[in-house]
Amino acid sequence: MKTTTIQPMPPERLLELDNVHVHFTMREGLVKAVNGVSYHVNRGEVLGIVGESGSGKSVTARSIMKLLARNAIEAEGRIRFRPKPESEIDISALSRQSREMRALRGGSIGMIFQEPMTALSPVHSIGTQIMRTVMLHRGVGKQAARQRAIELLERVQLPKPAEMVDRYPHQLSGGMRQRAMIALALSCDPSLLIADEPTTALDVTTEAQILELLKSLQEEMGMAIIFITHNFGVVADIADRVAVMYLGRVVETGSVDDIFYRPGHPYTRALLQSIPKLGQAPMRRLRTIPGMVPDPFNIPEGCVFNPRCAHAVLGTCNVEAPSVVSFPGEQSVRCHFAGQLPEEVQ
Amino acid sequence: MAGFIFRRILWAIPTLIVVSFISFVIIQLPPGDYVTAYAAQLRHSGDYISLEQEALLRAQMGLNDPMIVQYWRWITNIVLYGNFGHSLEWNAPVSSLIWDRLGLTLAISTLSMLFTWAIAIPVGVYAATRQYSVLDYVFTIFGFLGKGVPDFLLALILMWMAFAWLNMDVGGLLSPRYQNAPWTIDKVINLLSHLWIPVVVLATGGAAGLLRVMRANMLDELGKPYVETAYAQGLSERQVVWGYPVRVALNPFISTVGWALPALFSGDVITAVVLNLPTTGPLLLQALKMQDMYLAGSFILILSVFTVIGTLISDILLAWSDPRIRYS
Amino acid sequence: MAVDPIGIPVKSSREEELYTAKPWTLIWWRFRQHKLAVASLIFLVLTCLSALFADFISPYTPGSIDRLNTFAPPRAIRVIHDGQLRMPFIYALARTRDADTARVTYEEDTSRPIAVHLLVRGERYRLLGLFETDLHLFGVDDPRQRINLLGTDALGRDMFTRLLYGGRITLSAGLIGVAFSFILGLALGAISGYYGGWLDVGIQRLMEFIRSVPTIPLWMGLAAALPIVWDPLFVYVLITIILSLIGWTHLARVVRGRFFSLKTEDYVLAARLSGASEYRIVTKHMLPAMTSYIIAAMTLAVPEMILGETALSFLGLGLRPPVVSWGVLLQDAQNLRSISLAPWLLSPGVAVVLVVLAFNFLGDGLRDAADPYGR
Amino acid sequence: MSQIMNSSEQPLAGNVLADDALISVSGLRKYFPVTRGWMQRKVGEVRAVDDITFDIKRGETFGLVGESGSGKSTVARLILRAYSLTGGSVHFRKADGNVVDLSRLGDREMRPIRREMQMIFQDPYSSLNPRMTLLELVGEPMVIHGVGSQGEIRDRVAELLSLVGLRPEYVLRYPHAFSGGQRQRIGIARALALNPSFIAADEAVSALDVSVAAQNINLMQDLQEKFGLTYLFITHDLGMVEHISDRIGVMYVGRLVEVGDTAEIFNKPLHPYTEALLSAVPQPDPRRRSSGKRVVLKGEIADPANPPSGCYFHPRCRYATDLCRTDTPQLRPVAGRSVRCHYAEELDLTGVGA
Repeated sequence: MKTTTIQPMPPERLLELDNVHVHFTMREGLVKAVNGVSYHVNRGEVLGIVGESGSGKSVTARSIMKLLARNAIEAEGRIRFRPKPESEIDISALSRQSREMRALRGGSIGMIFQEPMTALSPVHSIGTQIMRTVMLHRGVGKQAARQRAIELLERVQLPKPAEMVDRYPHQLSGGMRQRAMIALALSCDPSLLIADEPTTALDVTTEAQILELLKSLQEEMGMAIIFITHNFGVVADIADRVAVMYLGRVVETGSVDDIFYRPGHPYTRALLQSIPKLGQAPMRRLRTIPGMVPDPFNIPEGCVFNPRCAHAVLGTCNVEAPSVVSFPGEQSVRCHFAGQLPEEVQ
Repeated sequence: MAGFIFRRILWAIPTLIVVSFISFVIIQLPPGDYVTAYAAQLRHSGDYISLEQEALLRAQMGLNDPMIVQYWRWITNIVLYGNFGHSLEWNAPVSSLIWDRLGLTLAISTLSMLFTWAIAIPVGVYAATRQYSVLDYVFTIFGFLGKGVPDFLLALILMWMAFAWLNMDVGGLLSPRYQNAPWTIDKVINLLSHLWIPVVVLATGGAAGLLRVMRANMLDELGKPYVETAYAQGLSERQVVWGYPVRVALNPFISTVGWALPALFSGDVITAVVLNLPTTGPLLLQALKMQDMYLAGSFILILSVFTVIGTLISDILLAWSDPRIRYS
Repeated sequence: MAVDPIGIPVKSSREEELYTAKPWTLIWWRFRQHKLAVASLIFLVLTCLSALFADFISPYTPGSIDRLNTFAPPRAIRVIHDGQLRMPFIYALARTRDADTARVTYEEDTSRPIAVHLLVRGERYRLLGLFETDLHLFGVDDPRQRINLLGTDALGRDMFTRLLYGGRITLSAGLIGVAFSFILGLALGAISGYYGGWLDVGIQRLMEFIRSVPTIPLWMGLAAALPIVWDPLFVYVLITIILSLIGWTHLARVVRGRFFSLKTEDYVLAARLSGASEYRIVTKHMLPAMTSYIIAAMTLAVPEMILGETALSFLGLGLRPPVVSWGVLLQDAQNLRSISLAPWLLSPGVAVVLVVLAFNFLGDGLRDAADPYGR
Repeated sequence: MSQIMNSSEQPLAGNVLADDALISVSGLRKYFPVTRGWMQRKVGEVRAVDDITFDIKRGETFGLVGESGSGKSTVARLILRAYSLTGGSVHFRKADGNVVDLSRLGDREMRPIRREMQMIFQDPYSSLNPRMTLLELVGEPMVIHGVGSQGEIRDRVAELLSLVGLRPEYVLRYPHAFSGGQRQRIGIARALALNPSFIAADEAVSALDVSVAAQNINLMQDLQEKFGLTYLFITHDLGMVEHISDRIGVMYVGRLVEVGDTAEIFNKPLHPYTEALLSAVPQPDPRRRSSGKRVVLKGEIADPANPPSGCYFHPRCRYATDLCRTDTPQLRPVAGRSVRCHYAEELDLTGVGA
């Protein structure tokens, strides 16, 4: 998969990650959190990224924003972004605090975080926080920025936006805070929105509200979304395409139907079967994946999933790292036996 | 907000009462009373009053009344007439002795506090944003030293160094020849050349402590998600740091302004003794040593009242800067 | 019954050691990594030992006056004489009077080395108050010469000796003061944190009040109320109590905070739901989780007490001569003249700074190590 | 106050505890006072749990679902008497067959009963004392109740550990040696130490990753089968509760809105809130992506300190009428279930049936 010559991005491409590696230097040693992740996002599509904790999905997203912690090393890889058809930007070549990068953040790329409780400044009103962004990227005056803030709050369906603009985060409920957060992320009409577990901390009815809101906003404004979550239900609900991550690698990508109805990787299959689905015929036991996610200091040799894989073949899977096998219709699987596994009844 | 301020002022009243009561208790603590001390003073100068006269005096001054009655008389005199009692040592009303000294104390304390803040805040922010850098270590050492060196020792050393190397006599606030001279530019320069040592001494001690608080607060805040949100909006590092976490990190800081004030007063007492400044410190010390208790008690009362007011101000400032408190 | 295999690979013995290490072992391992804190601990232990055995270590007694040896400068112990290595010695001191200014000056006579011996006989004292002896750790044999490692004061008393004796008083005042405030702080903090409600609010108010009183003036007021005629030892105890009256609030805050956070821990609820008695919950679950924090907080409170004692005594309101404490010793260094004449009079100040810093470093190290289970 | 006590003090059945029931909760209430200022003046109260009535049958798993702030955890803690009750009763059938009302017991009388009822906590980190070895942790209930010698406790702890799939050699390790899922198993072992009949599991798998949660759910089901345990399973995960529970209760703002057989409720809910809750759950099935079909609730969950008038759900309910705004519906039997809705019979609501 390593590309030595840089191929031009197809016209519909908005963002392309190629073989991204992120490592962290810790007291205990080097943690290889992201190990050769490649995925892309087309204009106006929703890419869902699923994985358990420690799969590196958030770290990858932060490397797009160049918002990694100070002890992070962006070891390898290329991230290309094309906000407008004519301007292609090589994000991986920009420095963290460069002017170009800052123009992208909040301007062309918006980001929503998991904890709406703590992701907004407690001592500034919602309006102030939005206005700062608008004034920074749009270069407009205070009055115009305030007008824009009210308009945005209305767009995310907060009641009484003209009053909300002067409220402080602690005066709002969790769902309202997340709406304010979305308004902040969308304040400059970004072409890409990165949503990092935006509904995990919310109740299920609030989660439904936020998902519906994001869907309608996406339809209306046409931005692409990278939606990170550990919940397969949420992915099925919102994503056009899905990337499944495990231990800092993308093990499978494909359209949402491919992933849910024709999963190619044993990990995807096993995960899908371990979640109880509503209204399903009752079964006595849940299918499980044996063992637990290895800690980042003891990553297995060969295929990283092999110690927990039901189909692992000794001598192959625990020795050699698998390469990506592509299938028609954009599905690709990182497994030695992709396409050869026995069909399973869902 | 007005309601909050009102409630907070209401709060300060019981504290003031307790403070004033403790000051009075201190006045009463030494064995003997005003008359005993007065008689002793007379004897010292060769005069003599009989035991009967003493008893008569006691009855006249109401010294046989219960303590609470005496306290009531003392405090109403202060509140209603500004009468703090009589200083035996100086043979003058206390109120004639204290006000100009208090003014100087306040001036030095305020100046030192501004100085403290001017050092502690930027340095604390810098140390936190550049954690483990060389300068961070330098500031950390400075912080520890400032905490470890007692104020009076620092004053002594500075005074000695100024004397030994700069050949300056920096004790007092004015050189003798300006003591009674009218205010001129020269006199002001002379004053400033004396003022820097107490200010530096007081500010160093205070800044060392606050700098560490500020650094710790900032480190806490810098790790919070809203800082990441701010970066994700495209703000530059300076805009993020000074616009968001500093605002929040200042809150615990502001809430301790009130405590910085008593610390400064305390420091001032000792520093002033060493540097022989005409502030409250040496007078208070002398009054305590001579058991001139009305004078001493009044000082303690007034300093404590200032402290309570300082705490009050810092609470109001905190409410003003932090909406979470304002609206709860 | 089929249980899902959890599949833990057999770990190395090093890891097993970590996993079965007792809480205090973990705290010690973490503490050990703070080199400065460990160095401070060693320094403090040595300081305390030398204060405890001050009478044996010091060559003289703190009150022994030598009129012919006033303001003598510090003497270095040397090992090289005439370019040759020999047993430790000092040079004899020649006293001369400047003809013009009539000031006494001292000069080392480099032709007269005087050997320094270990375990020499000198003034009598009671070691640890137990048995009488006249053995001192080191000294010189020449009756006309003295060994003054840190010089002498205006009465010719040996500063080194006085510094050690002063350390005894100052350090113990700090420790006893902390012990008093520990008792107050632990009791009130525990009541406040454990019962909450009215009691908590009341105690909180009291703490706020005490914090809002300027300490030094209050200390001064209380200390000045102690009559001069009282027994110095009694005054000493009262001064430590006065210091601790103000110092306990910090400890109480720490204890209260810990109690509050522990009360809401699920494991405390779990114990309660298992039927554990209040006594068991407090002794088995809450106190062990607090001890390390309390020790750290107490360590950080010691320097406050030491600084308080020093300041009060320095001002003449605390301990008074003939009691020797570092604050009392510093009284001699109050004016510029004596400092510029004999800078070594500031040596108790240096001792204060070193000890205070060491306690701060130690306390910081302990505080960092106090919670080995921080997530 | 007395008026509150009376409203549904009587259990639904005529006798105190139905023959097949282990626990019967009736009219359970917990109001937390809201105080202000240093006088601790009471300015209001939060009705965290308000008039809860349900039975748990022997050997079944009763699921309690609801969103945050619905009071479901408080119910479990009230049954286990971690808090004192504001009102209501909790009848419990002891191992010797006698029925006691836990709400009338003092702390001392409660202690022997604690052997028979245990709890598993949500947070696998804070629920284990980090300063105790597994031996001390798992053996603590035995030490407290004076069951067994040191050697017996040691053997029993080893047995319990292997029962939950941990190596018995680990008895001398401290909890920090284990991952979240393993810690949760230690908590399960501790709960089992004294052979209880009833275990309340408060969000026991919510903090775990999907694959680990599935392992622990299977373990809990195996243990239930083996020891005939009765579970109160509290969660906000509707998929999980459907999988594990025989019957469920749905809570909204401190009140039960619907109680009944799991399959029936999921197939055809009778309360509009249950319907909305079920339809809000995102399905791992893109074809059932519910564009437009989904019931998206308006507004926010009501504040239990300041609840709306009448039916608490009426401001968000699409079927609400004036009656709902003024009259508080009672929990009443409808079609073999209990429902708290004026229109339970009339409404035709959609479930998640395949």
